Amino acid sequence: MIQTTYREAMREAIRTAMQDDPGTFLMGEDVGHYGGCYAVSKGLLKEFGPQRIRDTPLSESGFTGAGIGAAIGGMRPIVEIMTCNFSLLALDQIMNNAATIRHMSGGQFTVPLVIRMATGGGRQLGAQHSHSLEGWYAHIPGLRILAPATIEDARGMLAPALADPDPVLIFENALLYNDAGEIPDEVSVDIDHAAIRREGSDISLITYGGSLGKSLAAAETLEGEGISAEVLDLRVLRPLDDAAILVSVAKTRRAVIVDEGWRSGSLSAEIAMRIMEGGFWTLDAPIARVCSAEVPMPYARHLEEAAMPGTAQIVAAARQILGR
Amino acid sequence: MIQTTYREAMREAIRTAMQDDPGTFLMGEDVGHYGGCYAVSKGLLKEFGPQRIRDTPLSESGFTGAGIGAAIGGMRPIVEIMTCNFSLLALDQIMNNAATIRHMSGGQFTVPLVIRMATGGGRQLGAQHSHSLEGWYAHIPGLRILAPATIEDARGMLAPALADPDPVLIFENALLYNDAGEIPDEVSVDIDHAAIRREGSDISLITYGGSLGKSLAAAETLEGEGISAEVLDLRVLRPLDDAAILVSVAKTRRAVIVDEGWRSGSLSAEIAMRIMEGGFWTLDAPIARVCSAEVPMPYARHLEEAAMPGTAQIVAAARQILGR
Amino acid sequence: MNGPATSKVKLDHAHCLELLRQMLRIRRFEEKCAELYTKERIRGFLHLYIGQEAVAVGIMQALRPDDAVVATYREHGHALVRGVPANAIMAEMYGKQEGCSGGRGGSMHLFDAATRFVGGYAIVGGGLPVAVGLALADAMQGRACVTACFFGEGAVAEGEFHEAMNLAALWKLPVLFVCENNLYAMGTALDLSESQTDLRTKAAAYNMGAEAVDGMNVVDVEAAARRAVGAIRDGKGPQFLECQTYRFRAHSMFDPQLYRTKQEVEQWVGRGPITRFRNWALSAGELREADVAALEEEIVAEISAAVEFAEAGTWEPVENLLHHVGAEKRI
Amino acid sequence: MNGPATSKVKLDHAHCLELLRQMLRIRRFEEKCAELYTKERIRGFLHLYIGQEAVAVGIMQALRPDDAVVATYREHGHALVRGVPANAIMAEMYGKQEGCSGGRGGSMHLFDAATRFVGGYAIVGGGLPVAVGLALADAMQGRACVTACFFGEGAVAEGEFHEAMNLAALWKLPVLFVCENNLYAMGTALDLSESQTDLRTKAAAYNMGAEAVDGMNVVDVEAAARRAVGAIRDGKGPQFLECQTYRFRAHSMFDPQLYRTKQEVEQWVGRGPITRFRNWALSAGELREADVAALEEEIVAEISAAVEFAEAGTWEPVENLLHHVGAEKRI
Ligand SMILES: Cc1ncc(C[n+]2csc(CCOP(=O)(O)OP(=O)(O)O)c2C)c(N)n1
Ligand SMILES: Cc1ncc(C[n+]2csc(CCOP(=O)(O)OP(=O)(O)O)c2C)c(N)n1
Ligand SMILES: [Mg+2]
Ligand SMILES: [Mg+2]
Repeated sequence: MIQTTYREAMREAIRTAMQDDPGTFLMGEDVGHYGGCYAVSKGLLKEFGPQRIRDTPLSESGFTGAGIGAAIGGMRPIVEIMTCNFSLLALDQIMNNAATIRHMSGGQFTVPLVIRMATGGGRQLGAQHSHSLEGWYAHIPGLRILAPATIEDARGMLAPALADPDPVLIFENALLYNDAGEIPDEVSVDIDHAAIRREGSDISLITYGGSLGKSLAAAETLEGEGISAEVLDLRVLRPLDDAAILVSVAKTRRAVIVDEGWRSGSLSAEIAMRIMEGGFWTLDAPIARVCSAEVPMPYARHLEEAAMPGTAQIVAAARQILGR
Repeated sequence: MIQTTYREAMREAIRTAMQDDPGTFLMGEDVGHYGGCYAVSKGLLKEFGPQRIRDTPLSESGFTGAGIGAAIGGMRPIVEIMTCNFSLLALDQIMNNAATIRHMSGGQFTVPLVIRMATGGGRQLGAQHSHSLEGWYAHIPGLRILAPATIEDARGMLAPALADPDPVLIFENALLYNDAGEIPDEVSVDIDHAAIRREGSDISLITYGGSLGKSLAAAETLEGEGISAEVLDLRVLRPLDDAAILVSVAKTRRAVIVDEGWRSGSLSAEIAMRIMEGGFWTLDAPIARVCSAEVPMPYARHLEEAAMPGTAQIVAAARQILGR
Repeated sequence: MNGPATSKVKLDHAHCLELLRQMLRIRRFEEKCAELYTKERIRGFLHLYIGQEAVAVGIMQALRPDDAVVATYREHGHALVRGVPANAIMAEMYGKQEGCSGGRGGSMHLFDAATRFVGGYAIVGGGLPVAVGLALADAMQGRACVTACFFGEGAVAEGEFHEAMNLAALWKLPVLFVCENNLYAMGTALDLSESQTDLRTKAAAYNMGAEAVDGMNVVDVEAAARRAVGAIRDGKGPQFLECQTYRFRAHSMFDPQLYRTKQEVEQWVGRGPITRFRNWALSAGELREADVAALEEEIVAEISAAVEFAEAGTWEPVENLLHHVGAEKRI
Repeated sequence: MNGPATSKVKLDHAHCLELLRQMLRIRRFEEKCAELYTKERIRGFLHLYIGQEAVAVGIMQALRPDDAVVATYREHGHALVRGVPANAIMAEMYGKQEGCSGGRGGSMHLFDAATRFVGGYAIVGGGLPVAVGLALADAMQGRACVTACFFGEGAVAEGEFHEAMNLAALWKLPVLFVCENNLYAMGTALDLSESQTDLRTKAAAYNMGAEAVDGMNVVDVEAAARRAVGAIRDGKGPQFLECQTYRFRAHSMFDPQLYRTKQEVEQWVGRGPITRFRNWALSAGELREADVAALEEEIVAEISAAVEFAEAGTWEPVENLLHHVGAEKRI
């Protein structure tokens, strides 16, 4: 086992990917001389040089598009967009090019591109720096959306993402970077399946990314009240692992979906609909969800906390469903 | 009554708005000399001059942001983005500025901006010109999202949108522009409520925009089979008119949601979840949905038709729910 | 057709024949497309290149087979000259699976791996960053290739133009930016979209070599392209080439052309690149009437064959709808 | 501190005192902010302006009360000089409802309607199009106002810079684009982000008047600002002003500053705008030591009052969470 952090695990993943494939390179704002805005790429410039650790100008659309072209041209680029808030500037390249070129070309050109970005709120960064958009991105055909919520996934998801012949977006919740823990020496994970992070029989807590920890904490509390909650970490937001979701709900017959996205039109709705489509008759109660309030993120700490999913809300939602 | 078309109704709405308020102006690509890419603004340059009918360079982010600033500065701009496909280039301005400035400023500055854009597929324009993103935009707090599906709404929605102190996005399905019909001399509609376009008792067909016509056609067919389908036109995608949705479903106890967006994460899921949250026990059957296939739009006509919601699919979904 | 510009262009019989052949192929091909559009064999948007042929033809003379090409929705001509078979292009416009994009792309999205024709892009400015990336991939893999990126003058106002130009120049990437200045972006005249209409000043802001050339003169375009591509291959970094040209037809088949006069169009048609070059070549004795007649025949044959091919083409089975969204194993 | 640049600036005692006062207010205010950040009274990101004070102070001298200001996330100084009360700014950094944005915005989003301070924007380049729009509104409503738009040199690479510059110049709008070139965008040096590092060439590409000025010299900045604002008010269209300056502190409180040497920082600190101007004013006899001492006292008092105000401020009731998303009637 290795003692590490989410941040180091991601750095290690990038390093080994760079070592394993000379066609892999990292490109983004401040990934080099600054060491990465979240210090993920710290030290890599020294190790791999400026050709493969490329600081870019502030041009999200430009360097994301360049990543698309480089991928078509035979490279395996990792594009880092500092945060999903800035990815809006690159959305044309992501939705209109990365997600469509294979299709528009009838399969002649593919885009084996990985785009990493930080996501999420909770650090008092206000309305322009606190979006949680991974669930929203999961609407776009042609993309694979990953949300590593554990150190092991931070370490393991990049390799299969780079091996994927199509564009993969990895959303790293910024609150997780400091998470510390042990992971196996050899990490090998897939980017197809959800994972049960805690077994349970009374209710399923379905979540991903930054909300996994809160959901596990809620399950802990519920256990104290004699409620056995299963926690399902979606891991892959597109394509969704329907089977895993339906199997869990078929067992527990109840579900709370925890999603940091703004409530309306968040991924939580899609998950609930999939359950309705695939397991309506197995439900003993309507599905509940705990999401972010529909407000641009306020700066004041108490308001930000109130705006985001909290363990107490998850516990309350579970209790209510179970009529406790 | 007036005989007109969806296109002329929208033009009339712009014209009267310009006449009623000297602070209103239209800005966008080719709204002037070209006459509007869909001829909506044809003739307006001559009538109002280049100060108020402003041709812009190809700079979606630039002129959308300029619209935001002009709105803050006391004007009532109508920004036309040719199609929602290009609005991705302006998404930073829309989500990070238009939707947040009131909030970030603690209510000191408001953005009474209207953004109009064409949306939808069905004209063999391929993967970069056929998006239907209005349901996706409905995820963003701080915006009001309108989907005029009738000539009357095309004529009537702009005035209340301009009167709204906050940003309003109007999505005009391009297939509707040629719709012809009669509307009252004086049109007055709200931008808060959904509308029942056809009464029914056995099942609710919940839809909006470009899918309303298909849903009405499906209801027609169903009637021939002795199935009474109610057709609810959402009209306002954000905020959703929950009451109208729940009342209709409480009556029919069954629903099919018809949504031109890509299935996963489309607004259809949010509507279904709202029904589950507010009317789970009134449901006699799981809610079904007819959406666009999860594929960038193919050019070939037969594939495009197969990719989009069709009347036959709606009828089939309704039959299945009713066990016919 | 002389002066320094032509110096690097060997205007012998064979080459003159080739230049005329390529321009005529585009012209006749698109005239046929317009006809087929009214017959609804071709659908969607159709953006004709008629009038601008000298640009694609002149530029392509400077490219090698392993170079890459990125174009716009107005790209039939570029694809043809680049070597994408007329059959495959026409079939694509029909939406048949024998098309160069399998019928998935259509007129605005022609792609062909064999000739490194990396696409028609329909988002104005959207192809530029992709072109920069292709050049980056070539540079990082030590391939001495150039990526030619075509776009209209309207794209110059887009942020993506700015970001792509700066990146290419900053990283000295082998990109040839070809701005086809046909004076209008749909109905918006250049002086209504640019505060500075001398487009070379844009390149200067990125420290990029730039030249403006008469885009109605195929020889001047070829000469300028050879200079620019030469500079790129010599490691002088990306180059910007403004080709001053004109679109004879409407922007698309829906355009009533309220924004320009018939006279203006006629004036430009008078300076048409094909007439002009043909007359020069004839008077210069490089070509004979018989050569031109033979060319026309050959091209008519090629195009009717293309139409036959497209007509005979097949529809992709509707069960394949979800193909090409991701790699098979992933679907 | 002489030469033509100073010609338009009346450097009498009162004005020298004012320039020094404003620069010192920023310096002391932010030193306090840094301290409060380590005490976790201020949270989130904190971007200090220390070292760049001469820019905001010099520029603001040329503005009138009815002009508008658009700034970035590094805007405490701009807000202070513009006249937003220190109390309201400090309370905002605390997240109290007495803050200038009601506690909703925080350090990166200071807003104040009373002084037409239309915001701190935290998306690099995102404020520029908004500034263009404010100027458009003024122009269309016949108000002879100028909108001063501040941004860093890093923003120059963004597409939004390009689109906003072109629009403003194309429509001859009253915008003063103030580029605070402090040589780094976070850790990215200018020559790693721009292929052409003479930023005035950018303005030339839009046919916009431009000047570069020593941003460490408050008098030069004021003089340049007066020239530029004068030109704008004379209907000469938008102007671009590059102020060459330096950020003495880290980019934000999380920055280990691996990208620059201590020596480089020290050299610039030596040329600090405050020391430099104070020494000059003293030697020129415009100010006396006593004046400076009095200023320091006055400012210490203002700032401790601001801290007290912020400490005494109240938290907005959590029930208000959904306020300010839309007009009340709509929620
Ligand atoms: C980002 C974007 N905005 C708007 C459009 C609609 N549109 C298609 S072509 C065009 C004009 C482009 O003009 P130019 O770049 O000069 O190329 P040309 O058509 O003259 O060849 C416009 C506005 C688009 N396709 N993409
Ligand atoms: C679009 C966007 N990309 C990235 C960031 C992250 N970021 C914040 S400040 C900054 C550097 C900006 O540098 P500059 O424009 O020179 O302003 P300075 O910080 O030097 O004052 C970056 C990259 C951002 N806020 N917005
Ligand atoms: Mg053009
Ligand atoms: Mg800087």
